[in-house]
Amino acid sequence: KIPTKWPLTPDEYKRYGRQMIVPNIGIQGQLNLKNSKVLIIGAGGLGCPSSVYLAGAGIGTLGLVDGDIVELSNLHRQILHSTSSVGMKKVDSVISYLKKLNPNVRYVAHPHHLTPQNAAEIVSGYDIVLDCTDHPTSRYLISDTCVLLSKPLVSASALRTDGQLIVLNSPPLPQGNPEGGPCYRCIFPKPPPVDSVVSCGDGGILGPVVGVMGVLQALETVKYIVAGGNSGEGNSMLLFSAKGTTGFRSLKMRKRNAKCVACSSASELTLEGLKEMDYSLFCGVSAPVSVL
Amino acid sequence: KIPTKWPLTPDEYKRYGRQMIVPNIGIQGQLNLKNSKVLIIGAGGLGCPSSVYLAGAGIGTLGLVDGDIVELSNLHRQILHSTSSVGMKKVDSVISYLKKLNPNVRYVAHPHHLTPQNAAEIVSGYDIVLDCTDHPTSRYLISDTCVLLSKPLVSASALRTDGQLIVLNSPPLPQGNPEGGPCYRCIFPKPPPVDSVVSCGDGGILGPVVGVMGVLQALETVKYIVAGGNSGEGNSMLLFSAKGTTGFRSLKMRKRNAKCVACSSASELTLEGLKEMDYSLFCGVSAPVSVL
Amino acid sequence: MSSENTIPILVEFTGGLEMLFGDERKHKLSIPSKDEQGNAVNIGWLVKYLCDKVMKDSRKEMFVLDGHVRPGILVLINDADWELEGEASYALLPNDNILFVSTLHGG
Amino acid sequence: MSSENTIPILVEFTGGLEMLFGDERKHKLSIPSKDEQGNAVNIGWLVKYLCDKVMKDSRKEMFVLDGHVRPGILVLINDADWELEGEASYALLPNDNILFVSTLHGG
Ligand SMILES: [Zn+2]
Ligand SMILES: [Zn+2]
Repeated sequence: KIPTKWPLTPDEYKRYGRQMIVPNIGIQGQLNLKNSKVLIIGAGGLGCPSSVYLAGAGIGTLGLVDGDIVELSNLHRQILHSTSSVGMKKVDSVISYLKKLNPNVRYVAHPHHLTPQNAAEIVSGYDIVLDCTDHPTSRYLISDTCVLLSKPLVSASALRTDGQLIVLNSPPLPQGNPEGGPCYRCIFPKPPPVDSVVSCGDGGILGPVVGVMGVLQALETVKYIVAGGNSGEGNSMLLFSAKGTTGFRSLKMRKRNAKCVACSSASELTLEGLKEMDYSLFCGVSAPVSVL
Repeated sequence: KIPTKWPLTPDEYKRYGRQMIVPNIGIQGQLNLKNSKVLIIGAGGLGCPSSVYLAGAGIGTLGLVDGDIVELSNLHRQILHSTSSVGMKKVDSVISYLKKLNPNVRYVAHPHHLTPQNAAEIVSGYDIVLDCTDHPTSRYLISDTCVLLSKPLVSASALRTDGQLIVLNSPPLPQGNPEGGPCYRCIFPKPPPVDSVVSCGDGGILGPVVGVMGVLQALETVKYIVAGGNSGEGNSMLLFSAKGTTGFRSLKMRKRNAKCVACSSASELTLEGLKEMDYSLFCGVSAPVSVL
Repeated sequence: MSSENTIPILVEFTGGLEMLFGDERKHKLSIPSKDEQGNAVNIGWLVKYLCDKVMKDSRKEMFVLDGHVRPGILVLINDADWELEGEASYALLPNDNILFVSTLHGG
Repeated sequence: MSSENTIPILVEFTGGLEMLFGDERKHKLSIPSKDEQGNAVNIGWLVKYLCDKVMKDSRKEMFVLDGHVRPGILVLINDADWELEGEASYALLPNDNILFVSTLHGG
């Protein structure tokens, strides 16, 4: 029914018109978004705001990974769950909301925790990944998987009144190519001591602080997709603090580490080997796989 | 049923626990939030993210002012409306969502545009105001009203890939007190030429850009309420740009203008006079009152 | 570029104002240190200079009205409101950063 | 405070690390320009100095492990990753800004 010279439906022109007229987006940018597949790992304080803005923007396929269920203590910051969703799987709760906002997106629920065994299979179906998780074990696993599968990774974290954001493995060049962007292990070769790892559950978190970081993840993802890949401006980390005067600070980060055990030419990491990795042991935690 | 020595219900401890353990919040901060009345003017691209994080945080009373109805072209950025809400009043759509997230908040719908005639009556019922509107006429009206009623004003705006945020009239001291924070007219004594005013409808807007600004409005509001008023760190304006490298910049702004027609000792503005003001004429637009 | 008779400054435009200046946000300029009367150049002089020499758009009134920066544009001197620094009469110093911000109204 | 034998620097802590240093984010310090061997002081020296003289918390291992900044802390020299500047061997210059960032994991 739609003439082929119109690449979008009339409804899509109406729905996305206000973003398509932004300079450097246009029809091509919108088509890039429509043709993209984005995976969000973690449907909590970061996953809620990032997924809702990506769904609104008209991503083609949006996958969500999380094995947790909604708890009352989540609701002050995980703003897509409703009070009646307490006890539901988080991914189901989020997707049921997103469908109402924008039914044009294809939503894929992965209602399990990410593990070394399932990570490559899940991530391989997507073009770009958002790390919205809560623990170093998952952050190393996600980064390693993205390196092995050449996927860019938009990573954010938050605690109390602070937030951090970095786009990793961008451009997502193969292992051993020094022109690729650094991975999580380039920046953090060794895991932090267990005592220094504080979760939002233990340390507390202000809702709008993690909210800002999640929305910024969506923004970096949209920019990456619209530009058709990394714009090559160099690696930076964004720090945010709501303590005292609200402030942001941009830091210039290193390139790929020539000795990185994941992304360098010295790396022995393979998709086969990934399945045998023990991230809990590596991070020194005796926690079960479900923390991932 | 609840022992009086517990100022919050067991459910409230569970719901807000993760934010109450953040340093400087605590029970007192949570009680400040519960006892506060916040007015959000505009239920669009800024009003959606700011209202959802304020509702999540446990504000006591949340009022929403907007006379518009939901359109399909809103949905890419106004993330609390659903596709089936197209045609509904925006305030009703937003409040029906917020009730599901947090039923403990008292929501007040003001499903009309703000006008010089109704502004003082509406604003006087609240402690702090968020300007989430879309036009200079409403921005001057809201600022004048806040000056006359001594309410702090958290003002944000966004267009294309840029955003701006400033907390005005903070501390909200009476007209003529030079220690009060500047008002919108202190910063912008004269309205911009009509040709230079571009709305999101005409200029376009990226969803996560206006989203970040709205979440930051919620954050500034929470900080203000938790601290029991302005922390007195001086007036700054936050600029945000998503063009090229995503960046924030903090600018040091002037104090109250000693000749300001609204907040200075020279001001002749009164609550009676406000009702006779013609903001459309002042801004040089021939638009009807409904643009407000 | 720099000599005893010129000073280097960085001029920036944001909030859409950059569209009037070739869509470039940052302009590194080398400007004369003195005006035609031999006075140190100030922001008022710079605004006229930008309008005459740097602006690419013909709609001068989108930047300057009646000889002043038009209403709705904030001027920042080294990230501080120019009202704190003497406004148009502020004398430019080497490496000053002058930022022009067009106010946004959208939401 | 400053003299020929001392240099002024600004040390900052964020990401929760400030809690180990009296809950102060910014520390303006005046440090000796030479160490005991007469060499220019570097970041390695500074880390030990912070641990010995500035840190208020007794849990030294939350900042230094095995003589190095503990894993999970980023060191920034004038807002650039210290890996770009020579890491612990970077010799401090007057007015340098040294930022220690504890990585966050929450979401
Ligand atoms: Zn690496
Ligand atoms: Zn004023």
